[in-house]
Amino acid sequence: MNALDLLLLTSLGTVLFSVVFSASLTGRMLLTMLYAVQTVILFQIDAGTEMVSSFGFEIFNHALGLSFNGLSWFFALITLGSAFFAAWYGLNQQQKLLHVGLSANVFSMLVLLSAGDFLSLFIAWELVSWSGVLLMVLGKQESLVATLKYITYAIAGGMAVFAGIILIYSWTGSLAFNAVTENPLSLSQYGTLAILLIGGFSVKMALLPFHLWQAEAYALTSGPASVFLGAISARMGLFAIVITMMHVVDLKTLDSIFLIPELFTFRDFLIWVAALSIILPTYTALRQNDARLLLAWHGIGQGGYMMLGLLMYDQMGSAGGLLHVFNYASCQAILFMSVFSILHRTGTTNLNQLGGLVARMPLSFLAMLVGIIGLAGLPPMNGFVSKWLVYRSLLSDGMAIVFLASVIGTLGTILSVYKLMHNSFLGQLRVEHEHVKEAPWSMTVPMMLLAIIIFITGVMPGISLELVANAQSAIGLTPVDYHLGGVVSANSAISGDLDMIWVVLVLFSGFGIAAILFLSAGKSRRVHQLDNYAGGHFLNANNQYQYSDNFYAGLMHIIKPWYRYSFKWFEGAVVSFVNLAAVFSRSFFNQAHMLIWMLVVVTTVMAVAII
Amino acid sequence: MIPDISSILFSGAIGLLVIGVGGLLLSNNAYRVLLALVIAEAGANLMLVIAGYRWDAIAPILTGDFTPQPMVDPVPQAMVLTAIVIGVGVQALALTLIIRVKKAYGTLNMVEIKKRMEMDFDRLSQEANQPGKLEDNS
Amino acid sequence: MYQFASFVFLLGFLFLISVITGFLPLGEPPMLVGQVIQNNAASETGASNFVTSVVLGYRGIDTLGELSILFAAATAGSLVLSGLKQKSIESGDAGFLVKSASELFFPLLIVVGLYIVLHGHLTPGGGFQGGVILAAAFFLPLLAKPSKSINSLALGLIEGLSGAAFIIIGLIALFNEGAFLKPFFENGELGSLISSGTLPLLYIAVGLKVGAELASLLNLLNQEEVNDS
Amino acid sequence: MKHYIILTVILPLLVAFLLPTIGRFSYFLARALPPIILIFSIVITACVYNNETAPFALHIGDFVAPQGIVFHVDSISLLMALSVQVFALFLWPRRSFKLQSEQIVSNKRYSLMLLLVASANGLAFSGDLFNLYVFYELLAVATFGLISFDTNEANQARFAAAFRYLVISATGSVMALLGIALVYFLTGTLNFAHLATQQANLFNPIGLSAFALLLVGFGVKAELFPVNSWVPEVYSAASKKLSGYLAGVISKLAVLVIIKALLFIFPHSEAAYLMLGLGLAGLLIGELSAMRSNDFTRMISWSSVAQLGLVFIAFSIPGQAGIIAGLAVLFHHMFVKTALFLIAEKWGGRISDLHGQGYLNLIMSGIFIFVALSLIGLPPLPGFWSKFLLLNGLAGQEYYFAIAIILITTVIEVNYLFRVANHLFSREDKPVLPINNHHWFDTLTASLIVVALIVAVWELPTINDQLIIMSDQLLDIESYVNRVLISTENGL
Amino acid sequence: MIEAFVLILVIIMLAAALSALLLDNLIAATASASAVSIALATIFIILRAPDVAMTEAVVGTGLSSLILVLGLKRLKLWQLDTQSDNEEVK
Repeated sequence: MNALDLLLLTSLGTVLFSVVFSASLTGRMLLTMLYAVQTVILFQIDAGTEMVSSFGFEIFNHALGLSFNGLSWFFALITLGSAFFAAWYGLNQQQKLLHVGLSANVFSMLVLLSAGDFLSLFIAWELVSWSGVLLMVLGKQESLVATLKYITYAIAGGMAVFAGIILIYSWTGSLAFNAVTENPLSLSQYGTLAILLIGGFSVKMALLPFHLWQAEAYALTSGPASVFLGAISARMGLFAIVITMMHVVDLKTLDSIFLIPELFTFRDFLIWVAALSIILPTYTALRQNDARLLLAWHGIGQGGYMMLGLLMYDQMGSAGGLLHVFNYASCQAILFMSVFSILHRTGTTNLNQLGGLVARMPLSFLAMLVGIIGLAGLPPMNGFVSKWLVYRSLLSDGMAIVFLASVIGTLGTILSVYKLMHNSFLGQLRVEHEHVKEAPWSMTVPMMLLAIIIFITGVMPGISLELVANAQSAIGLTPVDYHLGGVVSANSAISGDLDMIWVVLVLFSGFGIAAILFLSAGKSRRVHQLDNYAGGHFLNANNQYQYSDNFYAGLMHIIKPWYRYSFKWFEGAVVSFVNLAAVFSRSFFNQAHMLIWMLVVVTTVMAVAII
Repeated sequence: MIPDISSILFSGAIGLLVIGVGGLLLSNNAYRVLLALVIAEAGANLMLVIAGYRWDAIAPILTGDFTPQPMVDPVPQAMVLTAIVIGVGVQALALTLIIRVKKAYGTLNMVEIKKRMEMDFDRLSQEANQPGKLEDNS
Repeated sequence: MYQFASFVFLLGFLFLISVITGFLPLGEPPMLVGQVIQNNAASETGASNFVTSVVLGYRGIDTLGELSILFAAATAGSLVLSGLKQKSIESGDAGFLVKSASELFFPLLIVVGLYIVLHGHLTPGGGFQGGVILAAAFFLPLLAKPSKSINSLALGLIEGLSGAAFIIIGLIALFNEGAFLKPFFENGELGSLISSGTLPLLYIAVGLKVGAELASLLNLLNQEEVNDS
Repeated sequence: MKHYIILTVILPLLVAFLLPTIGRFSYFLARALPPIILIFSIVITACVYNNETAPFALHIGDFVAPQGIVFHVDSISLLMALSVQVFALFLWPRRSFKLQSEQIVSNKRYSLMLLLVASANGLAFSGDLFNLYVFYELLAVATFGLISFDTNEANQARFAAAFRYLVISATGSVMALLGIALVYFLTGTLNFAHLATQQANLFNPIGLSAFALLLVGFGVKAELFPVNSWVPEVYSAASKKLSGYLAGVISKLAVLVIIKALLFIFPHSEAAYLMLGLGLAGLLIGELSAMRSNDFTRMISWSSVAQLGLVFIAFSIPGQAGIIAGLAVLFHHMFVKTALFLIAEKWGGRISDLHGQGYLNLIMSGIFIFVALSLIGLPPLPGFWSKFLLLNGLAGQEYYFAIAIILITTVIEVNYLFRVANHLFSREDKPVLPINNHHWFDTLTASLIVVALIVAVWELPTINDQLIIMSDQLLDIESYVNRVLISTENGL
Repeated sequence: MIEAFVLILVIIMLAAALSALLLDNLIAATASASAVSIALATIFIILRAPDVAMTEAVVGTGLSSLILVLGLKRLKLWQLDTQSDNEEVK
């Protein structure tokens, strides 16, 4: 019984515990503590070495094993952390399915992370897909619709993965992770596997064009579930893609598969998919008027950065990609928490019907401020570090256009998170929200803790970079050269070290100067929002002096949503095609005379037999 | 000129089969479908008997002094015996079903029957999940 | 369109199956099984009609299945028609000719039927053919006097008991001789009426069963619906 | 002991014959007798299954094969017979109340049900082509009768459905009879073991045509693609428990007949390709039709068409892999489809009418979701392993096209099954009125099926061993021939 | 000689079969169907199958026709004037 066994058993025990006890508040508190316990157990596992679980099964002559390495450890930490904060955040949620679903998700993800061969990878993959459903159905009717869409997409991806694994088995005769590396295949076989496996896994990751399901499925459910799903769920796809690149088709192979001869390789294709996944969903997010959907669309966009970083597959790029998983998870979690505490208190997340809540919910505002700075990738929060690493890697690889694309994406992020904060917390407080109170402590405390984490890992990225370095060495890369404050550039051709402590110091000295200027200016008087006038008119409650309706209307005029419709059109075309086929097949059963088919089969077979 | 006997017999069996199957395919009247079925079955039976026929042989019954002589194969005959009786049973059952269909829908037209049946299904489907239906029809 | 397709495939079927039968040898059957039966049947079953020995001996379970099918058809038929309110057809008495013919033919048909059943193992004919004639004998009075109904209790009893008799004869063989439907009496002298072991007994059961079954089927169809409206 | 296995065929027949007469004297006896007989048969079958490790041949009437009829008893046929009887016991029609006169009617129903069981057992054991035909016809006739019984007089569609089914089934029988005639022309025998020794005579266009005729003929009950248009009609019209029995168990016996024909009459790739093509077509057309269905019963009927297509695809894979995969898919579907039809017993109507019912009847909706998950193939439920075996077999033969179609249709399957779940747990603001609850016994049966599926997950290695044993026995034609023809060497 | 006899029988049989399907009058069609059985029974005799011939004669010609006729009566189609198949389509 080693620590990994203990971790999995505790996780399974948590599932059982949640099934029985999640109805009471005490039970939910204990549940939260159980995630902390799991984290503690996780720390007993040495991230630097591979640990094999003593659990194993033999089914149909395939031995299934579980093992843990640095990469799994890294993802497991994020999973458990997200679950811990989500459970805390959901202490006052009565829905039993939420807590059961959360623990089931954590368990299945841990199994996925410790998968030791392709079969157990697929089994865990399907379990993760289906346990995600438990967390997605917690909202109103619309969440059920979104879940149906999700599960259709997810199973489509899962089946592609299934096909890939079956092909691996039939080509190599083994399901172990080293099956392909030990029996090299032909280039077309590699190409097939890459399409099936990476394509299948990227559905979960919501890379273009498989992204249409994600925003609704993640956003429209209950708060803690959104926090957890948004933070980590989609990243399981990233983990599986890393596994694929490690064990099936490495980037060198991908780079030798030409889609356009001598010009455009499979890897280039994936890079462009990642870049487009950054830009297009981000600008779709800009158009959203529901805070939850806005955040969820960002989740899709941010996945692109991680994918991009990994596709660089160098020291810096992959470190950036992996680090962004951690950073993004913390930012997305805190943003969802903030938005859902607004929903909890006001009953809406429609950005056109909110505003001015900063005075009523200051802690939630603070949390959102920290979150959007991190999400937009600005110092001093942690999102900056990972994006910097990815940019740096892109530049040093000479991919200027992709770099430009990702910068455009960041621009969209900044615009849209500003819209989010402006429309909800800043501006005019609505009359109906006059008596709104701050969210309860069970919501604010995890928000504050997360804010601290975001800030600390932003100032001292070395803490999280250590985990990333372990993960990197587990997948066979040279780990990034880090110190507490940042990274040291490996090759000195392009100089570019990063030390966040210095950056933050500079930044805060700037803030200090601004504060001195602000304080030295004249005193202002606090007034009620209606005790005010504009253009010579006194304002009353009916007057809108905050342009939260149609925010960015001018910008929207420029970026027409053609790209979004093109994907919707594609999806609709597939659906209509299937429906058309269904109508045809139904007509088979609608005929009054049905015996002719018997004759057709018999006659055809006879004809073929005689000829 | 008369063709040889095997082609005559085969054409008889095949003719019955094809006429029967053709009737099954093309008849619109349920009763005529039944007649076509009878004819097709007769064709298959004839085929089976032909399978056991043997030149210059006697019927498979020992007569006279019980000396062994070449006989036609008794096995297909026994099977055809069975098949004929089976056929008549199915035919009687089909007739009772036709009677009920006629009673229910007032028509023997296959297209019409199908149409009415689908309408019935739609109605049943709408009624099935309505609350308060207390009939136990398991 | 549908009719055109039907014609095309019918013609194709006609042509192809003609081609196939062109390959088949008529009149020279392989006789793999048949020859063995011809050689052994007389000694194994004692019936001089080899078709009977096949029907009741070698393929006895086929016959049981066949009886079950008839039974199932009659049962299912009565189940199908059970929902209807119905009564015997009352179209007045049939004419003198039919009436006297029925009176004349009733005993004759019974005798002929029983004869055919009893000689099934010796001459062509047997339980099925005789059974049908028995059914006709019982049905004939109905045609003559439509108001009279067949005693369905008696029919059911005959039907059930004769079927059971067939199986019980088989079961006796199973428990005594270790094989279901194994003939277990002495074979007797070839060609005589009391010979070939249990086969005549089985044929009597078959005949009664078929007769009762068909009579009830005919009775079933010879009803008329009562119109409520 | 082993001679008594024939009692599983004979005793139901005997009781079926006597039941209408018994019912006139004692209604209670008539109600009690059939289940007792079924339990007795189950005991016999289970004893034989336990005691006889090696397969054996039973010569009926002690007539040596191939002249006499042979019952060949091996693990697969015993397991099939066992499932026939056990499922019949659990899906036994309940008493229909109300009128005194209906007692006679329900006796007839029991009697037909017993005939159905007897014929299904016969199909499982028989080793003779024409004998199979007879049992198949008995099965068909009993089925027609059972379909056309319903206490709900408003359901007039059942007669039309039964008649249309009868026409297609009888035409199939004619085709099968023609096939039997062709086989007899070529070989002069109908015993499977004897046919296996004559395969050289059958490996020609005529043999293939005969196989196609048999396939189409016996395929009617097996819901094979072009002859399955009766499926949605009949399952909608008949009582749902009966539909579950037909779709879950009886269709499998027809599949078994076809497998026997494939192995003993025409074991060549042409036949396998034919089955593969028809299976794929059935799979596609079934799943696509189910996707568009608004009615729960029709949906699962079409899903059953699709699943049977999957079974045919599996058996079309040559060699042991195909047999193992086919058996796995077959037995899995037997359990799953029965449970689905038990759910349809009360929820069989429009799917949109089911909104919110899941909250009222958590047990049944839970069972539905579990069973649907297994049907889709969520690992580690049994459905996944059967699909895994199937896809592995297909990949081994490089039938990549088939793999693609199976996986795509799985996605469609997920979509329509979980559309139902969405309606069950709908959160629309419509009043949710309780529909009649399922009978406690149906709920128990469905729960037992769920338990069986869960146990199957734990017992996967055992099941795997059993599947290997069964496939070995099915494929070991040489010793089959030896067993059946053992005492006929001198006779030939 | 026997060929000519069989040929005539087969022609009669097929003609009867066709007329069973093509005659508008269902009574005539039923009669044609039993004519098929009679011809078939004769052919069975020629094929040395007396048992089958007897069965076909008794069952096919007699019983089956009787059942069909009773069915026709029951269906209220027992009328001698011509009735088209499609008459009932509205």
